[in-house]
Order: sequence, then structure tokens, then C-alpha cells
Amino acid sequence: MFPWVYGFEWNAGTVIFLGLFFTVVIVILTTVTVAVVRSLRAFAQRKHHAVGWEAQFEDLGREARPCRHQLAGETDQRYCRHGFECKDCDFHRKMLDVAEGEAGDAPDRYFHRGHAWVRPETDGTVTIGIDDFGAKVVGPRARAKLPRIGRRIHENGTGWRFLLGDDSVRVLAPVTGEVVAHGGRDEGWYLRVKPLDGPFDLGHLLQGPEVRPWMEHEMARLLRLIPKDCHSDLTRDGRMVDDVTAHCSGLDWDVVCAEILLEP
Amino acid sequence: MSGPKETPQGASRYGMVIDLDRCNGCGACMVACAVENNVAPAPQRANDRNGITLLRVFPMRNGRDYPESRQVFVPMTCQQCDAPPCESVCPQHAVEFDWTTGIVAQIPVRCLGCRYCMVACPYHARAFNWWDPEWPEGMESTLNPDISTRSRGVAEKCNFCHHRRQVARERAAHEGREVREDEYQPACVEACPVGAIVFGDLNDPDSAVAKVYEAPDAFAFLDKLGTKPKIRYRSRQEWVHAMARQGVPEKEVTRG
Amino acid sequence: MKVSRRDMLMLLGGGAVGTIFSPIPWKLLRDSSVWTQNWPWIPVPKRGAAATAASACPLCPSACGVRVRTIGGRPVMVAGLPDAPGQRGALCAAGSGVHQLPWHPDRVRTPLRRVGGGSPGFEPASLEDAVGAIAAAIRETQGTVAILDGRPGRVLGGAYREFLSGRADTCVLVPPSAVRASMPVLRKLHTRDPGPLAVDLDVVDTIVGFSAPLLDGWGQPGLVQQRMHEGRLRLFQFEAVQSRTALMADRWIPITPGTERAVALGLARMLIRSGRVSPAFGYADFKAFVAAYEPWTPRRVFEVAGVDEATLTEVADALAPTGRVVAIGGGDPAGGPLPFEDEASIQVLNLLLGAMGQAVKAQRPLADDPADAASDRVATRDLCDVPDGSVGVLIADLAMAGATVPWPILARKMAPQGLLVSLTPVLADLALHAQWVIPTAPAFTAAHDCPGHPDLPRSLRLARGFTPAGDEVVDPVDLLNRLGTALGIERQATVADALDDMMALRLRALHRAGDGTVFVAGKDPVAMAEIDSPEDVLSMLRAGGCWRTALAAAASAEEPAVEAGDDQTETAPPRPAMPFALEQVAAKDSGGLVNGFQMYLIVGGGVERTAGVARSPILSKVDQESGLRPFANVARVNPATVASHGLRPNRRWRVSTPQGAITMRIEPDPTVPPGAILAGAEPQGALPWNAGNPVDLAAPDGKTWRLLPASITEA
Amino acid sequence: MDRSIIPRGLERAPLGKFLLWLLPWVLLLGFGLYSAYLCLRYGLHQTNMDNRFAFGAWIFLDLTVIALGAGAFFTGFLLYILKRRELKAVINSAVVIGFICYSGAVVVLMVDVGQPLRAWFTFWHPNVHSMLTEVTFCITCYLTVLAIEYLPILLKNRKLRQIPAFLVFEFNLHKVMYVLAGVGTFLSFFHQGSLGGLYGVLNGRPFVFREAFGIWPTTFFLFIISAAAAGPSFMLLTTWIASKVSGKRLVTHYVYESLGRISGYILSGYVLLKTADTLFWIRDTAPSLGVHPASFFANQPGYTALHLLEVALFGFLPMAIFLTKRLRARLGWLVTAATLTCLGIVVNRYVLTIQTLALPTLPFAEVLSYVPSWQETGTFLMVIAYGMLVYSISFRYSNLFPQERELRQG
Repeated sequence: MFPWVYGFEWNAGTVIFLGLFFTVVIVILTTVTVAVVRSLRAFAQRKHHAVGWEAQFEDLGREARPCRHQLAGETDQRYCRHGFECKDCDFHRKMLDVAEGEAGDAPDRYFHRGHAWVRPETDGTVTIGIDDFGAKVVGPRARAKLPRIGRRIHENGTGWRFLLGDDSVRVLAPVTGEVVAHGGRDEGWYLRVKPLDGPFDLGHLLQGPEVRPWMEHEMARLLRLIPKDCHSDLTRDGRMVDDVTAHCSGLDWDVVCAEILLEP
Repeated sequence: MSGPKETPQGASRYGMVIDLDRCNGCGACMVACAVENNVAPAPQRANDRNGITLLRVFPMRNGRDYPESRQVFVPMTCQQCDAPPCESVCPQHAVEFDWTTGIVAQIPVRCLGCRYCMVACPYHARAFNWWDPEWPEGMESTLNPDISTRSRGVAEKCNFCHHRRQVARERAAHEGREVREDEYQPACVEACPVGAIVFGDLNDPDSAVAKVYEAPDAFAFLDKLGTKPKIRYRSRQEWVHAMARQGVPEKEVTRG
Repeated sequence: MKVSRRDMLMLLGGGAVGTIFSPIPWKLLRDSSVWTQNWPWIPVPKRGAAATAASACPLCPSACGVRVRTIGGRPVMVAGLPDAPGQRGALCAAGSGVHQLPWHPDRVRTPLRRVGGGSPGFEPASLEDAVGAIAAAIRETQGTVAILDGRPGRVLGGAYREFLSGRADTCVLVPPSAVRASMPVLRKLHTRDPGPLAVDLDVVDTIVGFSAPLLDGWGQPGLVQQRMHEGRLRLFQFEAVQSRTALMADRWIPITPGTERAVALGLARMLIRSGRVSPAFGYADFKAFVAAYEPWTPRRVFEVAGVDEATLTEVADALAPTGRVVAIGGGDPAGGPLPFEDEASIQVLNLLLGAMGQAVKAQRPLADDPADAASDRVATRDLCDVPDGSVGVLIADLAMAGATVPWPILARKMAPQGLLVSLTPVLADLALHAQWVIPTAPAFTAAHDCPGHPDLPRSLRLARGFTPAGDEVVDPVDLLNRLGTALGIERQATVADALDDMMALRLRALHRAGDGTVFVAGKDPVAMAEIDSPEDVLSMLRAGGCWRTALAAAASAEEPAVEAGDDQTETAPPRPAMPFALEQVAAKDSGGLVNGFQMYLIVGGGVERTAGVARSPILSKVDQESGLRPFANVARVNPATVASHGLRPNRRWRVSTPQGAITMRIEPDPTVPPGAILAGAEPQGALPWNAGNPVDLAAPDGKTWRLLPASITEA
Repeated sequence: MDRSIIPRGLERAPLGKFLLWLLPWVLLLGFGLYSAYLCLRYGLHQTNMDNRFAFGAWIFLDLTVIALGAGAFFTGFLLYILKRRELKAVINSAVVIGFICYSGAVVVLMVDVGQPLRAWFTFWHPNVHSMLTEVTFCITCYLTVLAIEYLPILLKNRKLRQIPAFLVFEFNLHKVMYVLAGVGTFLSFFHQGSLGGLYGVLNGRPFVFREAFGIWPTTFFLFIISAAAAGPSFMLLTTWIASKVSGKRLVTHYVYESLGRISGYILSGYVLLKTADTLFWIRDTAPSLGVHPASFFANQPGYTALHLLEVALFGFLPMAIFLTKRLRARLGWLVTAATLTCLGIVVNRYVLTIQTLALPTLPFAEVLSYVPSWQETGTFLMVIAYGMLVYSISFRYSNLFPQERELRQG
């Protein structure tokens, strides 16, 4: 194997064969090393949540990631390819250029496509909660496991988890920051999050006219998950029922929540 | 890869000629070989297919019915090919072709027991240690110290009692002379009660083996395969030559 | 400090990578490599000073000279002794492993007493108990007290006779195949016993073999084959099976199994009718002799034996009555002797061909050889000639017999409550039937004498002891002494206290007689008369020498016929009458199958099978790992018979004979005649592969077992 | 309950039923492990192999599973290198099957060699002229590659992916997977070839010896091609079986059809080359070694004719089915053809390993037959049980067929 091993001979056969072998070994080792180094670097640069989200984003169905400009009616059917990070998206920049000047007042709430809403507070913090649609899909029976005060949440990482029995589903965190307060079931499950460096950038979140079409889009997605004979039970007095899965027998809370809350 | 090689041009080239008209199949060579090479007695379940017989005497029959049937006994061992098919297939150089003697040697301590060499050998001359070698209590004191015992799980074969050559060379060197032909003879040659086996250096034109090696009644088994065996056989019986040239096996034997 | 999951992972990963670059895995690899090359349970050969010693092979009456390689005094290899007279360096397979016998797995280490009824079991006992029990049995028995001496001619044989001579109704028994083979029958063909006879192979130029295993157990196979190759010996072989001898013979004439007699008689008739009879053959009543042979016309021979007239004529023509022709019957050491009638018919040929005095000569007995002690007072008898149920106490010593004695033959000779004592180094074969087993020294542990083959010129070699025998071994002479004391027998002066002393006595006798020559490898032969002292003889024999009588030197074709006794010489006197029993021999028809049996079971296998109880396990290389020798549990059958009887080789078959049955595997073998089954004989239980014992199936006459009527059915 | 580790959106049988399904395989695995233990502890006399049948059932098994496991390398090759996107639907399954086949083969090889502790000697003192050296190096490297390829499938399990490190590593590994797929293709290519060369170079065995083409005998190339043909067929077959056993639609018919079509094309090339090779062997190779080819068939016509059957029944027929568009549209026909193709590989490897050794070379030797001992069979079955267990567990807890979820919803 090596020149210093007894019986080794320098000849063409040996050189070619072992040359190939060591090349293969080096390629394999290099490949694995590259993956390991990249992973370590992601951790070192605290990008691991972003990388993790990137890995999961691929696994989301197309229907689960509509482009905000499609929702706003500005373009035809289009799917997000940038993990909802609109600042990385050339298309978004182009659309912003087109729409320049039309910008109105900052809205009260911003929505992440994982059904978390964000409300900027006056002290520079934000409040994060789950929107009405999401809350009704999760239902009142579920219990939330909120991060402790002082913990950090990462954009597109886990905001908090809802638990029902053995099943659990996470709510995607819409922003990165440190949890400074939270509220329980009675207050409607919320987090108060303090920015870490500089003010929050909420540009990737849906707002204003995008929200309603998105909600309709989400309703359509929900209906696709639910058997047809159950559709009529979903609404009562024109309003959606409080616990969607409880109203349809054979409907899997875990599956429905994961689909709606974007957990592959 | 395993194509024919050059005829070795080393100092010596040992070969053997076996006279099939003399061999009466007594089996003394087999026993002498086993004793000399520290082969353990057969375990209870061993048979002619899985035992360690570095040299085995096969009956070869003319395929005709009694009383026209004839048979000769063919002592079959490693044919010490000049182009050994077993050497090039061994994945780890456990088979060694000695260019100074033409002897193909097996290094049992390097063998991992893949048995590829046995598949490659057309002479079925290699044996595998299917069992741990076991001697009846005390019998290990009769082992030959010139050769080590082998463990289970390795292949082995005849090497023309190569250790005898070492011993003879040491003695000759000590006395400051060349090895005489009669000093280095494998155990089977020595044991053959009818002198059917002649062994010696083919490069030495005066050796007994060189004189009969090219005899008109001498032939090698499977020489068309290009293995260039250094063991040749002799017989004056025409059917023996015919069988050796194009024998068709007769029947199936089931044992499992 | 708080250890996170990430830290753990880093630690594990770092550890894994770090380990590769540490010496640990490499050291482990190296150690595993060394370990797998030196498994502790694989023995390592011991080293020591190498030396070579000469000795004799004690396994069979051929008594071949051997060269023993020793390491630190331990024998590690045995080969034939080059230039040895009579043998020319040849050694059979069994002899090549003889040095391993002291470690035979079935070695007896203490006297054993039989316990239990059905299945044989033994328990250790003291020698005192054994002596007491045997002495009591000898005292009380109504039957004959006998010692079965498997290897007559040893000094031990003299001690046996001395012991028995103190009592009435005793005899020394000899096994049927070893001695009754050929020459004793020839002696019986004379009106007056010419004494022991021997074949002088050095002057013979033609042998007519009748199933004789000339290259496979009879006499000196190496010598016979080498002389054949030198072109100095011609061999015509009449045999049913295409045996080794048949294959190597100049002419093999296949015969119907069991018809040796018919061929011999037919051949004799041809010689007589064509007038080619030795002038030394002179019977007074020649006409009656001719009349007895007249029915054996070529036609009848063809009908009985399947040998046609042309072939028979051809052989007869080749046999000029020169005196250098000898007909040999004998028998297979494993398959037993030919029936007496066959032997007699064959030996008549020797008379007709004038072999007596030329190819066959008388042996000279030595007057005061302790090996012949008390031979006038104690009868020596063939085991088969003893009346059934007559032996009260039998001490069997078959360790060096080199031939098989089937238990049924022995069993029928024993009295109902008879006591069988076995003197054996190995618990196997007949010892399994004994009431007492006395451990004796296995080959290569104690020095002893090795007399040569009884059918060849007298010879003697010494077997040396290489490995200490151990305290547990009982010297047979010591056993006899103790028995004598227990029985109150007065000791004879000639009986020494131990074998070593007896050997010295024997050498003194040989030296005093001054007969024969001592051959030592690498040196010129020395006539016994020229050797100064018995001690010199001893040292020459210890050096691997061989003493041999001077038969060959004295013989020539012109010499008068029979030399009998020491001084009487007959010049071919006309014989007064036809030799005994010849009418019956000639009149009795040959062969024939018993009702219900359509096949023959031929038992054979040569001497290598029968060295038996004293056979090294390494012989398994030949027996088990090659199909060279017939097995007890394998029936070799002609392929045509396999096909016609539907004998499927992968099934087990039951071979029945009038004496019993045995389960066998079928192996097609074209060298076996159609309608016959060839099987080997082997001692019972000696080695693990012995599955059965066809020699349990002795022929109905209770004397032979070479050929048995048989039938075969699926087991 | 194990629902929390079953991929979301996939429906799997209740745990009890699943365990019941595993039970026989676990028992079989236990039996196999015991058999292997006997062989390792007491030596290879536990098998019915012998000096003439030095290779037996295990080598046959190795050659067969490695050929069938070729689906892994070939699917990877088609997907990553030739960009056949539709095969993404089976790539995970292909990797698992490849991993099972290769690891199973290595385990059996370790039992098969007489001194497993010396196995690394091949790396230490490699004889580069030996096909077995090539086999050893390739199998080791490729098994490593397969293990690395298998890792992301494992790490993407629902529970494991909650650990960020795994998810990140999986992501980064996936990014460089095309390199591994390329290396894997190269290795597997050579491995298949060297397994073919293993026998083809044996000039002492006229029955298998083939003329060299470059430094490799023709069997080297035939093995690669036949494995490439059988790989997709085996993928088709296993996917269909998994689909039948689980009662789920796992891939679209288009994927089945695509696998079948690929198999069919390669098979047609194989049938052509194999026929040419056989004819050349009959006409030139065998006679030059002093053997009349008919003599191989003289003893047991039925038995040795398998050799010809391979081309006709197991080569030409499935090829025709695969390449007929109308038949390809029917899953039944596809499965039939895939089965035939896989059987063809089995027969081919059987002929090469077992028949080669059964036929004697010496004129006085006999045609032998050989029946594996129960210990040998047990070890053989161990690999099958192991494969079933790994596949079943992977199928249950990993997303082997990405289309399954869509097909369920749509």
C-alpha cells in the first residue's frame, strides 16, 4: 500500500492502481470534509438556522410558498425560491422599483407565511403571535411550548411549538431576536421580542393588500387537505370554526397543522 | 493479466517427471507428504473433497467397461507452473513465484483465505484448511520443525518441499560446496517405493529429470491452457495420452 | 461549564479523527496480524538437534528397513532404508506414519477389565487383578489354553511357547492369512514335510499369481515391482478384480470371482498333456494323477472361470518348467486367505513347474534360537484348524500381525465361558471383544525384533525404541512371569526376564549358527561367520542392518529338488502316491453362489488397511481423503451392475450375506467385475472413519472371508 | 407509538402490525447470525464448500446482490450525471437498496474468507494484477460512499431533523452529493466489471475464460452492462413490491415506465454483446484452450443449457417487452419483464460461479454438485432478512419515495 511496506514495488501497475485508489479516497474525504467544514462554518457564523430553513424550504410543496407579488395580484402564479427572504430576491427588487411611490403607511401587523404575525411596538420590540387562521387550525386544545425569556429565536427557525398529545408542530419565527416576555393561552400565545442589532427588518413579511389574497390562498390549501364532505362543517355563521381538525373525523391534526404552518 | 510468462531464467528450475506406468497408487507419497509438511490427520467429517492433501493420487480410467477397463494412478500436486494462474489472482501476494528456482510458494501467514487461487487452479491442486489442524494429544511432538503449521482458513499447496532445499543449501554452504542432486528431493520422491517420481533441476542437463523431461512418452496435463507446468507425466499407454489430450469427464457425483 | 450537544458532537468527531492519527489503530492492526498468524491452539513444532537413525518397520511381516529422522531424539519422519536387501528402499503408506503410533488416539494406558453386558465398556484395573483373573481362568478352564501369536518368529513367540509348555492341552495359534498363505500348503503336498519353505525372489523370473497381492501386501512388493521394471521378472496374474497387481502385471487375465482353483487345475492339465512337466516331478502313479486332472478341460475352465482356451494356452506356453517359475496364491492381508483347495491346486503347479528347490527352497531352522523355544513341546496350529468351542483361555497378541482376523472366526473357536485376553497397545478391533486388555508397547517405543516374511528367506531386523513407552506398558514376558508365579509353573531356563535379554539370547544363537549374511546400508554385506561377536551383530542390526539367510547363494537351477532339514537331500525320488486330498481338490467343483444370493462380496484392501490397530491417523490422507483404497462401508460395484440393479450412488444400500448384513454406500468402479462388490476390511473402531466391519461376515466354512455370496437391497 | 418519527403526511400501518411484519425477518436474522457465528467460531467446515467448490452459495449471493444493487449507482448516474429528473422519485430507495446490497455482501464476505481478521492485508500488500484486489478496493470505497449517501436519508427523518446540526450537515452533504454520485458511479462501474473479470481472467477454467479486451476480459464489460440493465429493473421490481406490500402508490407510472425503458435499452445492448461473446467463445476461445465447447454440455444437457437460456428467456424476452410501447403502458408487463431481467442476472451469476466450479478441468476429475449446508443457507438468508429489515425500517421512517405524499394528496 505504501512504499515503506514490505514487498512494495514501484511499477506501472502499482502506480496506476494505487494512484486511482488514493484519488478516490481523497475525493471522498474531501467531499465529506467540505460538508463538515461548511456545516461548522454555518454554526460559527450563526447561520445554521438559515441553512436549516433553506434545507427545509426545498421540501415544502409549491402551493405552500406563493410569491407575495402573486398574492398582491401583481404577477401571475409564482412560487418563492428564496425562503421568503425577499431581500435576496431579484424579482422582488424589480417589483419594488415598479411600485415605488405607491408605498403607503406602515401597517399595524405584518404576516409571515408561516401564519405568525408581527406587530412593531413603540419601544422597538415586536410582538409575535399566531394569526387567527393559524390559531383555528391549531385549535384551542393544543398547548404551546414557548421559549424561556432571554432565549433567542431565529428568523425561519422555530418560534415556539404547539403540542397536542404526542404530536408537535412548530411556528416559524418571523424575525430574529431575544424573547423579553411572553403570554399564555389566555393572552392568545404571544412573544415579545427585542432586536439584537439594529431595528427589525420586516421587508420579507406580508402586509397590506397581500394579506387577504394570501389568506384566501391558505383557505384553499386547507380545503384541499380536508375531505369534501367535511367542507360544510368548517364554517358556522360564516365564520370558520375554532378548532378545524376537531370538526372533521379522520383529519390528522399533525398533518394539517404541519402543512399550514409550513413544517415539512 | 495472467497470460503466459517468460520461462524463468534463474539459476535453477526445478521440475518433476512422474511415470504413470510405475505408480501403483499405494499412497505412500501422500502420507510422506503429509508427514513432512505437518499436515494434520483428517477430521472425522473430512473427505476427498475437503481434506488437506497437498499431493493426491487420482485414479484415471480409460472409460471402458470391465475387463477392458484400465486405470493409471495420477499423483496430482501443484504443477509448479511457469505461468501460474494462482499467482496473479491472489489479492495480497500470498502466492510467490521464485524466479531463482521456478518454485511457486504459498505464504500461509499472509493468506486471508479467499480461495480465489483454488478457483483459478485448473489442477485442483490447492487445499484449504476448512478445519483447525488438530493432532491427537502428544502427536505434535512428531512435527517437522523445518516447516510451520498452518491455521484454519488459509489455502496451502505443494512447494516441492522447499524447506528441504533450504536445509540442503545451508549444509552445502557450511561445507563450501554446491547442493548435490540427491540432497534435495521432495518427500514424495523419497517415499515412492517404485521410483516412479524423478525430481531435479531442469536447467542442469545432467540431472536425471532433464534426461526424461523431453522423452517422447512424456506429456503435461492441460498444457494448452498456457500454464506451463513443470511437472510432466510419462506413460507408454496410448489411451493415457489420449485422455490427457482431450478427456471428457464421465459422470456427476453428488455429495453434500 | 455547560456541555452542549454540539460540544459532544465535536468531541466525538474530533476523537474519531484523532484516533486515526494516533498509534492505537495501527498497533491493533499489527497485533491482530501477529495474533492471526500464531493462534495459540495451533501447535508449534519443537526444535532440536537433527539426526538420522535406522530401524525396522514393525507393522507387518515385510519388516521393511526404515530411515528415521529425529529432532532432539523424537522421530519426525520415516522413509524406506535405501539399498536394504529385499526391499530396495520401498516403504508403504502405513510405514510412512509408523512413528506417530505412540500417540494413537485409542492408546491403552492401563489394564482394562470388561464391564457391562451388551455394549462393550471397559474400566481400568490393576495388573494384579488382571493376573489373578487370568490365572484363575487358566486353572479352572476345561478347554485349551492358547496364545494367538500374530507375528510368529519373534523371541516373544519363544516365550509364549515356554509358558504354555508347562501344561497339557495348550497350543500356540497363528492367524490364518499370515502363515497359511502359500508355502505351508506346498509342504502339505509332500508325503514327508520338507520343513518351512520360502520363495527365492532373486532367482524367480516368472510368477503366476492367483489373486495374490504381490504388489500390495504379499512379501516384498517393492522388490517385485522393481525387478519387473528391470525386466527381470514376468508376472501373469489371474484375478477377478483389476487390482494393483493386475494392473501392473505383464498380463492380467480376468477370472470369475472365486475360480482360482479351476484355472490352476486347467493350467496343470495343459502342462501335463503337453508333456511340459519338470523332470523333478515324478509321481509313481502318474496315470491316476492325470486322470484326476482330466475333467478340467479348457472348455470347463472357460465355463467356470471365464478364461478361454487361447489365453490359457498362451500362459501355459509361456511357462517353461525351468524351476524359475513360481505360482503364488496367498491371499489378501485384509481379505484373508484363499480356500485350502484353491491353494492346493495352485501349489501343484509349483511341483509341475519344478519350482521346488529352485524358486522355492526350504528354510534352515536354527536349533537353539529362543524364538523357536519349546516348539517340540507345544503345538503351533492355524487358528482355523482348532475345533470350534474348544479354546478356554486365549491370550491374543495381534499387534504386529499385519493381517486381519475377523472376530466371528475367533468367536466360534472360543469355549462358551472362554476368556479372551488381548495384549495390545491400542483399544480397537479384537480387543473390543476381550474380557481383559493388557497395554503393550506400541511401535517405536520399545526395542524388539522384526522377523521377516515367513514365505521369504529368513531374515531379522531390529526395531529401535525412540519414544519412552511409559510405565503403564506391560512387558508381555513380565505378564507371563507373573502368571507363571500365580499358577506355580516352574520357570524354564531359556526364558529370560525381559525381551531385551531374550533378544541378546537370540543374537547369540544366530551368531553361533553362523548362517546368513548381515547387510548394512552403505556397507559391504558381511557373512555372519565372519562377525566376531554377538554384540557386533547387535550393533550392526541396531545400525539398521538386516540379517538374511543364504538361500539365494546356495541355489541354482541344476541343484536337486527338495532340500529338507539340515542334512538330508533328496534327488527327486519318485513319489510313492498322489499327494493327499488332491482327488477331492480336483473333483470338487469351484465357485457357485448360494441360493438367494446373486452377487459376490470380495473383501480386499491390501496391507495398508490392515496394519489396522497400529495405523497412524495420518493414513486418513489415503483412506478418507482419496478413494484409493476400498472402504468397509463403501461397496465398489461395476457401473454396468450399478445400472442394471438400479443402485443409486447417493443412497445407502444393505449388502446381505449368509452371515449377516452391512449398510454401505455404492461407488461405481469399472475395475470390479460385474455382479461383484468390492469392499475393504478394516479393524473395528480403530479410527473414527471406520463405519463398519465387513469381515464380521466370515464365509460359511468359517475359514475364509475373501469371497462371500451376497445380495443387495435398499437400506 | 412511533408516529412522531414517521414522516409527516405519509400513512403507515400501526406499529403492532409493522412489528408483526418484522418478526419473521428478525427471527430469520437471528438464525442467520447464529449460522454466521458458527462459521466464524468453528471454521468454514460448517459449510459444504470444499477444495473443488471453493466458492459456493455466498459468492453467488455476493455477485447477484451486487448486480441487483447496481440500481443504486446507475440511478444515481442517470439522475445526477445524465439529469434524468424523473428518477428523483426512486433515488432514495435506490440508495437504500444499494447500501443494503453492498453492506450485505461485505458481511457475507467477511464470513466467507477463512481469516477475516486478515482482510486488511489486501490493502497492505495489494497485488494490483488481481481482480479480487480491484473488487476489494472498490467494494470498500463504494460502501463508504453509499453509507455517506444513505446518511442524508437518515438525517432527514422527522425526529432527527429537529437537531439543527443534522439538518445543516445534511444540507451541506446534499450540496456535494453529485461528486459522490460521480465517484460512486466510477467505483461501482469498476466493481461490477472486476467481479466479471474475477472469472473471465481464469485461463485455467476454459468454461469462463474470455479473451481480454484491453487489460480486462469481455466479462468485465458484460458484467457492467448486465448490471446496468438489471439495476433499473430491480428498482422497478422493489418499488412495485414495496407499493404492493404497503398498499400505497409510491411513484407515478411514468417513473415505472422510465425505469423499464432504460432497462430495455441497455438489455438490448447486453443481449447483442453476450451473444457475440458466446459465439466467439465457442468458435475461438474454448478450442484454443484445448476444449471442445460441446464437452461442457455433454454431461448434463439440461443443467448447462441454463447458460443459453439466459440470453433467450431472460434477455431477449424482457427486452422485447420493455421496448414495446403498448406493453410498457401496463404495469403488469413491466413487472413481468423486470422479474425476468432480474432472474436473468441470477442465472448468469449462477452459471458463472457454480457451474464453472462444477465442471472439472482435469480429464479424470468428475462433474461435481454441491448443496449448501444449513449454516451456509442461514448466512445467506441473514443477508436477505437484513435487507428486508433495513428496507422496511427505512421505508417506514424515511421518505424513500418523495412522490408518495403528493400521490396520496392528489
